Amino acid sequence: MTKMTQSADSGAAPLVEVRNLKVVARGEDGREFPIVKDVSFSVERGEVVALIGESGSGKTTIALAMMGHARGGCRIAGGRVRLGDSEVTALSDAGLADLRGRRVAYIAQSAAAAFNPSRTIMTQVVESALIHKTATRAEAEIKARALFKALALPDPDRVGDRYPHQVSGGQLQRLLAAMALITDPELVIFDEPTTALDVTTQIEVLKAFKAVVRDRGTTGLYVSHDLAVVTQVADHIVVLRDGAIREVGATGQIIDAPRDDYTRSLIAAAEPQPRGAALLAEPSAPLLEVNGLTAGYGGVDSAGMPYIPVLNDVGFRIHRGSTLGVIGESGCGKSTLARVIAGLMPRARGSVKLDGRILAPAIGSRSREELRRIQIVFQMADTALNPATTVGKVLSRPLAFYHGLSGPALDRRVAELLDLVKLPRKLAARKPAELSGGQKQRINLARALAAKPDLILCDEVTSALDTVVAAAILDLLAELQRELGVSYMFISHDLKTVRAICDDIMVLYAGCKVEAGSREAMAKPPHHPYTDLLTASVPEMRMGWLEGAGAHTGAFASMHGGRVVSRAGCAFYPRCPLGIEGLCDRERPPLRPTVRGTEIACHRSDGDLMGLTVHGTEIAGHRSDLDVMGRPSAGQRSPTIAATSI
Amino acid sequence: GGLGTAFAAETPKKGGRIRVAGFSSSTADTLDPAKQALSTDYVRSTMFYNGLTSLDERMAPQLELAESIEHDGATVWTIKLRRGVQFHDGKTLTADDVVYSLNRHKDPAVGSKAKTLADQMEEIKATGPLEVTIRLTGPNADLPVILGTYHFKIVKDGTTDFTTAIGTGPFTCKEFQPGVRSIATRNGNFWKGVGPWLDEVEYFGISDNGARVNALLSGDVDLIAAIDPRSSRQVLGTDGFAIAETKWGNYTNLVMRMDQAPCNNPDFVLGMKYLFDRELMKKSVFRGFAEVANDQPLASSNRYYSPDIPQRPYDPEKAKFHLKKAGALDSTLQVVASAAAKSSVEMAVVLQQAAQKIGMKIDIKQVPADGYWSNYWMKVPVGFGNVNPRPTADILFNLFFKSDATWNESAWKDGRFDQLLAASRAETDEAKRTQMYHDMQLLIHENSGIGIPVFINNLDAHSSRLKGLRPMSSGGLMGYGFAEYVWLDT
Amino acid sequence: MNAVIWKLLLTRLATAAGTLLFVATTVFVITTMLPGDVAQEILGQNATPEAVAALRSAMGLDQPPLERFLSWLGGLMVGNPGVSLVNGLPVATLIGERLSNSLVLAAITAAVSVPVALLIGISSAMLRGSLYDRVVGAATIFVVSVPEFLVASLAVLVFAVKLHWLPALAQAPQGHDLLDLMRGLAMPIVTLSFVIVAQMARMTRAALIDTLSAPYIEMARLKGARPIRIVLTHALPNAIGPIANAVALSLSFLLGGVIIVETIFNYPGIAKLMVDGVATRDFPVVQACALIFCAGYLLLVMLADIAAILSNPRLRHQ
Amino acid sequence: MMNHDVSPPVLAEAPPAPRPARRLFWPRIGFAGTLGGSIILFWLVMALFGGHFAPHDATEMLDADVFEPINWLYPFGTDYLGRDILSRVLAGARQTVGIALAATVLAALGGLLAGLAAAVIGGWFDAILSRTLDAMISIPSKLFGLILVAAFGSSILVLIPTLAVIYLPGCYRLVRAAAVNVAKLDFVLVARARGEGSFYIMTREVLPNIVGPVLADFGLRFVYVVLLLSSLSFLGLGVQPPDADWGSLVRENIGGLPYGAPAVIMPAVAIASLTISINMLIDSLFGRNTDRKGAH
Ligand SMILES: Nc1ncnc2c1ncn2[C@@H]1O[C@H](COP(=O)(O)OP(=O)(O)OP(=O)(O)O)[C@@H](O)[C@H]1O
Ligand SMILES: Nc1ncnc2c1ncn2[C@@H]1O[C@H](COP(=O)(O)OP(=O)(O)OP(=O)(O)O)[C@@H](O)[C@H]1O
Ligand SMILES: [Mg+2]
Ligand SMILES: [Mg+2]
Repeated sequence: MTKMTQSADSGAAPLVEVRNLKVVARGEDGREFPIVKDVSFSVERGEVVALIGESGSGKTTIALAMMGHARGGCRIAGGRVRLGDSEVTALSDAGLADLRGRRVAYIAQSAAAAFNPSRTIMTQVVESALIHKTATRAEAEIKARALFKALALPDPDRVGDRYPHQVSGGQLQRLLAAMALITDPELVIFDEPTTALDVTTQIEVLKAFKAVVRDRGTTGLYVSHDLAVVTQVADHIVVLRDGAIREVGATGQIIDAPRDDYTRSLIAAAEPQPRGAALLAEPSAPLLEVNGLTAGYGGVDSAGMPYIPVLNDVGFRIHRGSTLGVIGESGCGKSTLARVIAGLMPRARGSVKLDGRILAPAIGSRSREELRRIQIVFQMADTALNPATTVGKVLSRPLAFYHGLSGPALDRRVAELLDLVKLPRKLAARKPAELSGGQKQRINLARALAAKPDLILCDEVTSALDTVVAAAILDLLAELQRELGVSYMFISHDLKTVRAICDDIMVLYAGCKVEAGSREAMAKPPHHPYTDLLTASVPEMRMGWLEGAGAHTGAFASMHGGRVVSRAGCAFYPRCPLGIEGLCDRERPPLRPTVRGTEIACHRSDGDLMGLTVHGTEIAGHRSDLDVMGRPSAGQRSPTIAATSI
Repeated sequence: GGLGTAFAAETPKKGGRIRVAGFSSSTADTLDPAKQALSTDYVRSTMFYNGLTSLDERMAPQLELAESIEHDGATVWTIKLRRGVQFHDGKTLTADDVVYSLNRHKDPAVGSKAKTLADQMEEIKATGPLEVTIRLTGPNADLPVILGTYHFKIVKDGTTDFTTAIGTGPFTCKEFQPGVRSIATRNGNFWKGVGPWLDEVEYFGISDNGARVNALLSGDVDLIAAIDPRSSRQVLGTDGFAIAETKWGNYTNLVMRMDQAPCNNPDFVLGMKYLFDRELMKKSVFRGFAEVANDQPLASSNRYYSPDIPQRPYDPEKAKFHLKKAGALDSTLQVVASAAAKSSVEMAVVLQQAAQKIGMKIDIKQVPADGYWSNYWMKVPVGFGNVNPRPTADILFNLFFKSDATWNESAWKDGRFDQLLAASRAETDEAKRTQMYHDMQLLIHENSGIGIPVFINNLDAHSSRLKGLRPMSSGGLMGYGFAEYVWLDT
Repeated sequence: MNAVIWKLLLTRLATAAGTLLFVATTVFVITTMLPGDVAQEILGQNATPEAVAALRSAMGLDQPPLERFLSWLGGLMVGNPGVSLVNGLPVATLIGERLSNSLVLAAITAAVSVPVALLIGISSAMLRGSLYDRVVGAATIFVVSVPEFLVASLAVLVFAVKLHWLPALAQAPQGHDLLDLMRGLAMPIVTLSFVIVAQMARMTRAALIDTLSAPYIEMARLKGARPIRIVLTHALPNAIGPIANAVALSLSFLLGGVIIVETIFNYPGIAKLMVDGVATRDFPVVQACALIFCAGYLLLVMLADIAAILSNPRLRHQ
Repeated sequence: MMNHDVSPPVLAEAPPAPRPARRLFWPRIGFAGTLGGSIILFWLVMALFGGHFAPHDATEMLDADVFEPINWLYPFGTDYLGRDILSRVLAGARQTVGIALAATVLAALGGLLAGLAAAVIGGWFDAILSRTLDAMISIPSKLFGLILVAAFGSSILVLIPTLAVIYLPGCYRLVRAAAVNVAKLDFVLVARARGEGSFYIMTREVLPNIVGPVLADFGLRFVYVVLLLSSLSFLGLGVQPPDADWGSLVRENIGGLPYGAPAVIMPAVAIASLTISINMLIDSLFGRNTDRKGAH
């Protein structure tokens, strides 16, 4: 195993040493199979090592092994893990309890799940400090607030009094980090801390993490499948596949001169190559036509409008065999849109036409054929699978239901589907609980494909996948489109991917359509300020990008709550560098065509928008003249800037 | 402990408080003599009220509130009342109270249990401040006995509210909660002068036999009514406790409706009577605390009991013969039993066993105690009844065996019996009367559709500290009148 | 108290009214359908047709059922549940003391059995699969599966008859100090606890085990929290919903289901009152009792749901 | 976390997929389960052929004393009428196991269907059903019993449904509580979006995920049914003398308690043995390895 001589203080023994780690899992049939095979690596003090590999490659499992923990149904079968002077794998339960949360802390893959819903955030953040008696409650809380500040959390003094469901996903993720850091552990494990976040949030979280790690000299183990992200934070990278190590090296080396060809494929896939425009795109009548769609949650008022409005007058068309990309940050209403189209949620206004025929709002009144033709792939991979049934059954049902398949024919088709989504056939006998996040996602996709639909609503199908598998899935989608002329509504918060595969793109912000147009037209400015922000936020696989990006994205990515906007105004106004007081905060900008043939909802002229290309200087320029217009200065508005300057 | 020890006579001591548990209590508990249904009520009414007469050990009437009773032809009766008897509230007893008390029973709205008996008193009027004259519809020598029964206790003129009891009895009512308890305290100026001995009696019901016995043995109560024979061993096995057995002629009888198949066939009825294994019933159902009966309702303790009717034995052969003759062997017979009719279920099981031996199939249909009397009793072809002894054979026969009696349980019609009954009532010559009763018993024994296998003795249990308890053939707990006579040996 | 709770309260009260009316009607129908009526039951063996008829009209039973029901209902509306048919006492007075007796018994039993059940449930959830867990599990089942009249009789036999430690009969709580009360009610309480502990314990265990497999529990473990802490501060708060529900169901039994205990210990409670009422077809009494049971049940269930909401911030802050 | 008014291991364990099932079932039962299973089996056999093993006629009053202690002739002693208890317990197996099991199954199935339907269909259906059953819970079982005897007379055919009706609401509540939370999950939405009928969703999507709590409840409910059975028999609705279910055996021999008669102990033991083993079996089938949920 390569010793990492590049690390800061060579000579001293590495903080973490993993030797021939083996983890096995018990399947339904009680037989055990390896999920981590003979893994060895080490982590020097003060450096960040990344575990990278496809979903299901055992990253989480290894990470947990660092704390001597194995998930239910799994167990550490061999090898040793040393942390500082203690043999983690040899520790007693009590010993482990002393270790966990004190010397090594864990930031889980899904923050939402990691917080106890019934206790305030503060109590949970300071808990480990109290358990290990590193501080009195008062001290711990003071420290926690400091951390909140450092992690660029809004309202650091009071956010602790809230309950988990009262803060956004990105914030939870950072709070989870605070929870981990409260005891100044020697080792912090980040398990895909940003995978669930949209790019704009991701950037802030990454910057926050990096700052904190740097300031505290914490040693980190960073688990991710996203090379671009890892490039920003890691000193060394460990490439995993099927629970075994493929390559270990310094970040730079892995990126620029990968030795292992799997690594190469990862890197190659990182930049999704654009696919040719759909074949029979324009001429034909639209397959799906949506007009003036308005919907929301929490019941409807007398006027039939929802109490919690989410979608606001959204309209678009999808042509047979083409793909519409829907993009926007978390919570902007993407999934809601999909649900409404699928008939899972009532619509308050507007119409949905399939092949020119209006679709009934509720499933109940749609024909089985209509239902078959539109399939939805849910975002939450794990809740979308019945934990009680095997993958095989999950896939068989639609086949039997829509196409009346049975017997060997059925089994064959199931196997084919598994192949299609690049999963081993043996998974058919497993239950969802035994699949990794990404594997579940692919099962969901396969289930949708089983129906042979005309339109698939893909809600973040690739977000949880590593570049290779993601690329494979995207290829698969394209292939199906070519062969069967399937159409997609491709929901994502990853602009890069959307740009690569979609014929048309629609940008949502707070439930409103802020920009839309064909891929080509969308390639060049003018853009809606929000689209610009998105573009700028997509991480690039180049070291130091994050720092560079910080300059401007940070500048207005996080001006949450800085300004107020009436419901009638432009939702983006509070974060907009070009916002015009008295106009943008009063009137909602109408959709207007642009010189490039796209539509944009903005009061600013194409000219103004043209000016807004992604360069710190220009933004600064803008800001200064905005300040002339008497708005609070950036310094106050942007916590991130404050954070980076501690 | 031991049987009968409590009956030894000693000189009574005054004072003390006892707790007594009857075998039932419900919200139907009442202080209205007319409405009394259960022994619990009788106990209370004998504590708080008096009758014109009362019945002694042998059910013979003794004068109580009446000073003298005269009659001509047993039809018109003149009753003189004691002077200076006071109700608990100080009012002195007058003829009006008596007239009111007796007349109440005839008013349907009162819902008196004794209405049928009272109806024969055609006219009741006060013929003086302390004299009442009663004219009957026909001669009845037994009126003094009837007046001694529980329902004819004397209440104050015009009483309609019976939430408490204002009587002339040995105890005054301190507390009464239906279905919970009643507390009686000694009546300071009780007209009899002697007794009662106890300062206070707390009386309530514990319907569960085991609980009742345990309450006694744990010292929570001093006297309990009607224990299950099976508990006798437990009580006698613990020293400091005793059992008082009362032979009183209560019986649970097999009722065969002679107006319905299969009982309309005399052979069937006779066969069933032979099928009673009376000894076994006495042994295993009543643990010996019973008296083998002979299919007629008068127990040996009764003064008209006829000793010379041959005892009908348990005779499977004869039974088989008759039942075969009646063609009952090859059909299944359904017998209805219920907890309402004491021990009828067990008796049915014994019967079933015997039947099995002679190849006859009996299905026992156990039905709820609730509503048994209104829904099953005397309605099903073969079922059970349970009859408490009546103060006089005349009343008993009139109620249960006269052809047109409402409760002619077996729908048995026998002209000769009816004549004898009518005659015996008017008959004042004791010897002749006795003979008539003997004949009637024979008729019942031979022909009626009633099978009476055993007379069930009543077992009360008490702590040996409690003295003065004597058996009374009118019922357990000294014919429910224990309170006035018992005393505590401290 | 917040909006959610108020909303729940209001809707519940509304539906409760409906449910109670439903119960009243059903019970009335049943009681009228039952063969034999109060007149017959009062007269018992002496029920000659004419006597019964007379008594009926005297009691006003000869009016059409609907009329009787409506007049009863009208009375109830103005807070008068009518008078008992068998002894003419106002139902209110009949129920009054007995109800408080029942409530006292129920309250103390709850106070004893709920903690015990929670203790059992929690401990066996923590040690699930262990020998302790299995033994305790079997024990609780054993305890329920022994008929309560057997338990009660045995208890009396041992503690009252043999050892003379406790009274065989339960005293109704009247002016006793708490100690007497406990002594007097010890055995009824134990007997009743036997009946209800098992269900609560099992549900607690199940609910806890369910929450114990949540990711945030794993997280707590990774924070180095010890098992006790994990169960008490992390799992329990999230399991309150189902536990409260189980507790409510079990406790609702304590009002109506205690007939055996009341009989054996001669404790004048409301269950026995109702059974008497049924036996004598005294429908105003039966009605009143049934309504009380139903109301008690609904109340408990509602409290359980409120507990569930309060324990769940997401619901609390809607 | 609304899925927290679910009781037991809702999403935890579920029956294994059909194909692998046969191979996998046994290893999971474990010792306790096997023990429980075999005791149940024993009683089932007794329920069917108990009569043949009985040393005496279960109904004959032998000329033995009543409440005899354990002895060679009468292994479990004799009852309050001097009948052989062993024989009566064996004979009672048929009544108890047969009726109680049938009734419990009926109640469970009814509650299950109603509960699932309420959860899946929801809306008014749910509201009305819930209120009605709430009301039913609070109508005392004695009234039910009485009215049913009165209406249909007493026979096993009436008894079983009666018991079922009395216990259905409780089961319903539990099932509904569990099902409501499952029905909210995405995979149910998926099924709806596919156009599946309510019945399919109830039985295939929701049911497998609440099997655990349902069965755990079933075990306990069975106990209650056994006990209620005896008190109904006492009312006259139900098993008719001379036969007797175990509960009734205890009841009719309770008088033997002061004499420590096995006549009262043994039937109680029989009840306990059966109920405990049923619960042991269920626990070992579904109560265990709920900890498998960990993986994400
Ligand atoms: N409880 C379990 N039982 C059986 N197999 C399991 C269990 N948990 C995980 N696995 C398997 O172990 C492998 C590694 O899982 P793990 O969660 O470590 O992958 P991962 O790299 O974290 O994937 P992802 O990026 O999707 O989170 C996967 O193939 C998964 O199917
Ligand atoms: N069941 C619900 N009740 C109330 N509000 C909801 C509900 N589900 C979602 N919302 C809100 O509706 C808005 C849109 O939700 P939606 O899931 O469509 O966002 P999204 O674009 O899919 O975000 P993400 O990228 O995180 O999936 C969010 O603000 C969310 O808080
Ligand atoms: Mg993972
Ligand atoms: Mg979404």
